[in-house]
Amino acid sequence: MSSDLTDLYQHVILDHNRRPRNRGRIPTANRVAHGDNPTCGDQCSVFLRLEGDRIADISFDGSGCAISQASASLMTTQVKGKTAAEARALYDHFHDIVTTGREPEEISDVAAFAGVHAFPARIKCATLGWHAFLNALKDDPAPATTENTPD
Amino acid sequence: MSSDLTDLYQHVILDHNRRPRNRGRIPTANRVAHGDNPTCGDQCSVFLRLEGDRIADISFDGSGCAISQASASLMTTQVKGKTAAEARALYDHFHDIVTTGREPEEISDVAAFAGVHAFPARIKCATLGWHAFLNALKDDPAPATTENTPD
Amino acid sequence: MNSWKNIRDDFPILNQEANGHPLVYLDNAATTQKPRAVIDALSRFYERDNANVHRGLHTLSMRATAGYEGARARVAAFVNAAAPEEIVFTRGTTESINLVAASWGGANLKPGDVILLTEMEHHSNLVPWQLVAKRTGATLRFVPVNGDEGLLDLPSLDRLLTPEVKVFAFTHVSNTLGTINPAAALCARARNAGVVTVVDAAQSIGHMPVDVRAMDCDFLAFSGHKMAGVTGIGALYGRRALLDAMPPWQGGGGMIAHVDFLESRWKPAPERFEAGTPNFGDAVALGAACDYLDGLGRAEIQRHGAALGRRAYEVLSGIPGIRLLGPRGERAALVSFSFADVHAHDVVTFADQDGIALRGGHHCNQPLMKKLGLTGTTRASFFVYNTEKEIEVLAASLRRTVKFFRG
Amino acid sequence: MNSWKNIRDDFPILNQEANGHPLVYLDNAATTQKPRAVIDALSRFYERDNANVHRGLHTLSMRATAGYEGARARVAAFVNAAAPEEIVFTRGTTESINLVAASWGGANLKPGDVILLTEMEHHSNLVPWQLVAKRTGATLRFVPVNGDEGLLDLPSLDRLLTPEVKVFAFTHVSNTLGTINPAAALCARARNAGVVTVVDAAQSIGHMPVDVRAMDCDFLAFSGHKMAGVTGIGALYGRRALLDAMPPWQGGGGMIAHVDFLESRWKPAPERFEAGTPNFGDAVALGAACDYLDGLGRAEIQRHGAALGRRAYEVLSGIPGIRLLGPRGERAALVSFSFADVHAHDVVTFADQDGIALRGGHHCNQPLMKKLGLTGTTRASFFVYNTEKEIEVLAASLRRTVKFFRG
Ligand SMILES: Cc1ncc(COP(=O)(O)O)c(C=O)c1O
Ligand SMILES: Cc1ncc(COP(=O)(O)O)c(C=O)c1O
Repeated sequence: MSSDLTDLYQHVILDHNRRPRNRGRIPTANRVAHGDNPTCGDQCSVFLRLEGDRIADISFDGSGCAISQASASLMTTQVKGKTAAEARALYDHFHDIVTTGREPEEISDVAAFAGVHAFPARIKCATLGWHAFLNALKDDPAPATTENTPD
Repeated sequence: MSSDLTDLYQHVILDHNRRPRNRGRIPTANRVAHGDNPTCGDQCSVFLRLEGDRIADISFDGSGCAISQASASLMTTQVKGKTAAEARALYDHFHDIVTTGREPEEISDVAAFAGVHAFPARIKCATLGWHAFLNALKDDPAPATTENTPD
Repeated sequence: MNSWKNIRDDFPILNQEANGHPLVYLDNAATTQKPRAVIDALSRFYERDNANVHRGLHTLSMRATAGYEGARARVAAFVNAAAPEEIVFTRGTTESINLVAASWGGANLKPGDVILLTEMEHHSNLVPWQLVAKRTGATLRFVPVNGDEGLLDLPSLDRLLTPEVKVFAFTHVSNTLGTINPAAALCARARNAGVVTVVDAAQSIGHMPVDVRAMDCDFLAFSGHKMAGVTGIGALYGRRALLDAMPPWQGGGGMIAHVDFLESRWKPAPERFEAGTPNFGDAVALGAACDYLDGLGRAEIQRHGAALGRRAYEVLSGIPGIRLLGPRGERAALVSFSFADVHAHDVVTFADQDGIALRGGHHCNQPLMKKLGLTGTTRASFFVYNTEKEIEVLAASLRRTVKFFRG
Repeated sequence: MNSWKNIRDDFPILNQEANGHPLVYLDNAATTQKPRAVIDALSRFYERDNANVHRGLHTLSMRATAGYEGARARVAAFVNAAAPEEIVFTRGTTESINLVAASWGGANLKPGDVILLTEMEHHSNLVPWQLVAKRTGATLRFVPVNGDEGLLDLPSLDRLLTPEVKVFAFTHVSNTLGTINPAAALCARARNAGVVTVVDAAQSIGHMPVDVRAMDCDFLAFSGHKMAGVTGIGALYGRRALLDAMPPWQGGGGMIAHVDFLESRWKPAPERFEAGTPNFGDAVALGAACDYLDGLGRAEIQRHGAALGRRAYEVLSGIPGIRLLGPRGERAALVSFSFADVHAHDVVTFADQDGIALRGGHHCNQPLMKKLGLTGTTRASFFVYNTEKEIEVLAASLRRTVKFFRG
């Protein structure tokens, strides 16, 4: 296996892919959004319980490659309990990592996604769950799509 | 001037082009047909007075290159007074000359058109008037066109 | 006869590495590579003969016109059409089918009519019919596929061919399943029912003899880029009587007999359907592609592809947990498969790291995928230059990949 | 900066004889010749990078996708579009206009609406509007041309731009008259009247800076083969908001977001309008053509062409009995003329014997010809490699021809 590849499919990604966290539909959700990547066929739905400005609970469901599923899974663990503004900052951080390949200074699971940078065609996979989440936050009924988004 | 070219625009063609014979609409015509070459824009109308099986009178009108106009003019002089069958035989003869370049054994004005053979794109010009004439003989109301005809 | 012996040398692109491994190009159903002879025909045209065709009386224009119309005659001969006028040049299969659906369909379909398709159609032989159905009020009906084996349910065909059916459009070879449909038999049954036939030959044209008169279809659509030709050119074969009765689709220069400010008259086919400057450069290269394939021999190409398809099915069936699609026996030069626990895109990325070019996804076959309970498959597809050795390389790579994911 | 000095060496085709004379290629308005850089970019693509684009995750496919999307960005920059997504690749000008007429027109025109054109439109910017008018019940109206001088009757425009007018489609440069229309001013007046604008840039794109934002048009159509690119590729620029609101035109792979057996959803522009395998090979070559022209400098190209156009008008006006069309002053890089006593096709055949490539006929402008009382004209049209010397060769040949016919 090439080192690029093992970078990409690091332990963290494989782990989230095999044992996704927060998978399935939470019954208490008051926000739902759906994302798809028509070119790949990847799909991701995000279920959100927003209490005031706080993400009280979150789950996802969908199908797609290891990267898209692991990223959605990790996303749910990251934003749960955060305020909307904090969650958006986490997205910016994540976006920066996958598009530049810069590893963050503090050690974190998100760092695993720095490897995506070497596979530009896969960046859309890594951001799919995040896009669905951001749409749910905005309460935007249009399905999020990774077509023609800057990433 | 190249010799191919002077072959093509022999005296006979130039002469018919400058002083077309039987040009204009004969008032006694009982058959009319129109021909066009959509690719070139050449047009030719043939006016025929058919008496029984004989071409009692004929004229043409139209616009186009020297070859198409001279050929139509010469055609009228050739078929006037002939029976339909004789006129068809003259067409076959003419067609053979322009497509093969074989000059006929007897000396005749038609021989001038043997030069057309060297300019395949112009064969349609040379046969336009003939096609209109054949359609008039058949009393075919559809305009003759040199598109997708074998010559 | 070209030589099969050093055939890989005919294709300059194959002589390279991908990610440090010799390139193993197994994405031929998406597009084939081009032999030197085709690439050179294209360059030569632009270096010597280029000028706009038709309406042109100067030397270069006459040469370009002869090249373009010569290519039309060459393509007509390649599919054994009765006349060059039965070949309309298009951008490819998709445009050819859109042309038939919009022009023939727009003029001949009405509410209550039925368009018969199959469940294995590529989006390019489905969406154009959805669009014309919406426009005309016709409805769609589908010949079922019998599950993973990927065969059409032929007994149901007689039941489906009711009097409301006006057109039957089906693929000759499935790009996802590798199924080879019995095109001549399907056309015969449709014809008996008075139904017009449209054959999508995208996946057969480069891989086996395709003879429109033996098949006795009404329309046949194909792409040059899937038969060793370049992108941007393909063709629609149409029976002359049908083509001549169809209204124009696109308007513009070259397709008109006469234009006035308010109305126009059209040329006969094929010009009627070729508005604007045609893609004569790529058409000339398509003629060269026909020559190249006939040089190898199309029966021989078919044998070679069928052998690789069968071999790949056998070898890959030994990989734990693999689900193989399409017929087990006679099959086209491709194999399509999935794993419950490894997504197709991850398979493709891993294979690419070993220099192997595969395609993963729905292969423009979403409704079929849904029916089979799949979100996508991985596909390896072969052409004249592929070898049994490459199938071994593929199998080894796939084994490593599933092992990695299963830990 | 490419070198203007040895510019003819950039074009391999120019280095040949026609009928025993050095080739003098003056049929550039029909199609331009291709520089070595463009021909090589095309070969190189097929020798190194070819694979189907999009949906492909292997190395070659990613490279091909980068090449194709890079070409889109390059073309967007060439016309100063706001974003690459505003560029839809088509076969050329004709297909671009058909796309707008069928998709935008089909969705937005209704009985009573008026499509405003001009009397100098090429059939490709006339017939598509006739077809959609017939389909929707809209009618056509024309801005008059003021006779042989070939200028649009601008004062009449305000009278013509009534509230029923929904779209104004006009050519930037006339291929028959050599007129350069004031595109920005025309767009501004149309915009004030709430009218959508479609600019046919077939004859301007390779000859002068074309800036869609400065022009402020809604759509702009052009062909690669008239700007040093190869045949088979061109583009439609469309304002993004308009493109995204338009229904698809052709259906098939690549343009869908989701497909079911009975219904589908579309991707946004530009993919929505690019059904099927795109012509990525020729698109990459079009990017190279943009580079080539920008290397020469488009302002410089314009100066060169305008000088040749003016010079040809002057020199040819000395030939007895010549009737010259189009403006006397500022004009495009072409000259169009007729003789009462020598037909255009005979002129072209005679010129060809001297190695000169001209075009004769109606130039896909039949209604204008009729209005001017002509059946056709002879046209000499120039590009970057033409010289004043070639104009002298042309004039001498024309003099011999008319003398021969007049005896
Ligand atoms: C003004 C004008 N519009 C449109 C076209 C059509 O271009 P194409 O044939 O490349 O589609 C042409 C070229 O002939 C033209 O000169
Ligand atoms: C069965 C089938 N039909 C149609 C198409 C569409 O061909 P193209 O994209 O060349 O128009 C393809 C190719 O992807 C195919 O495999």
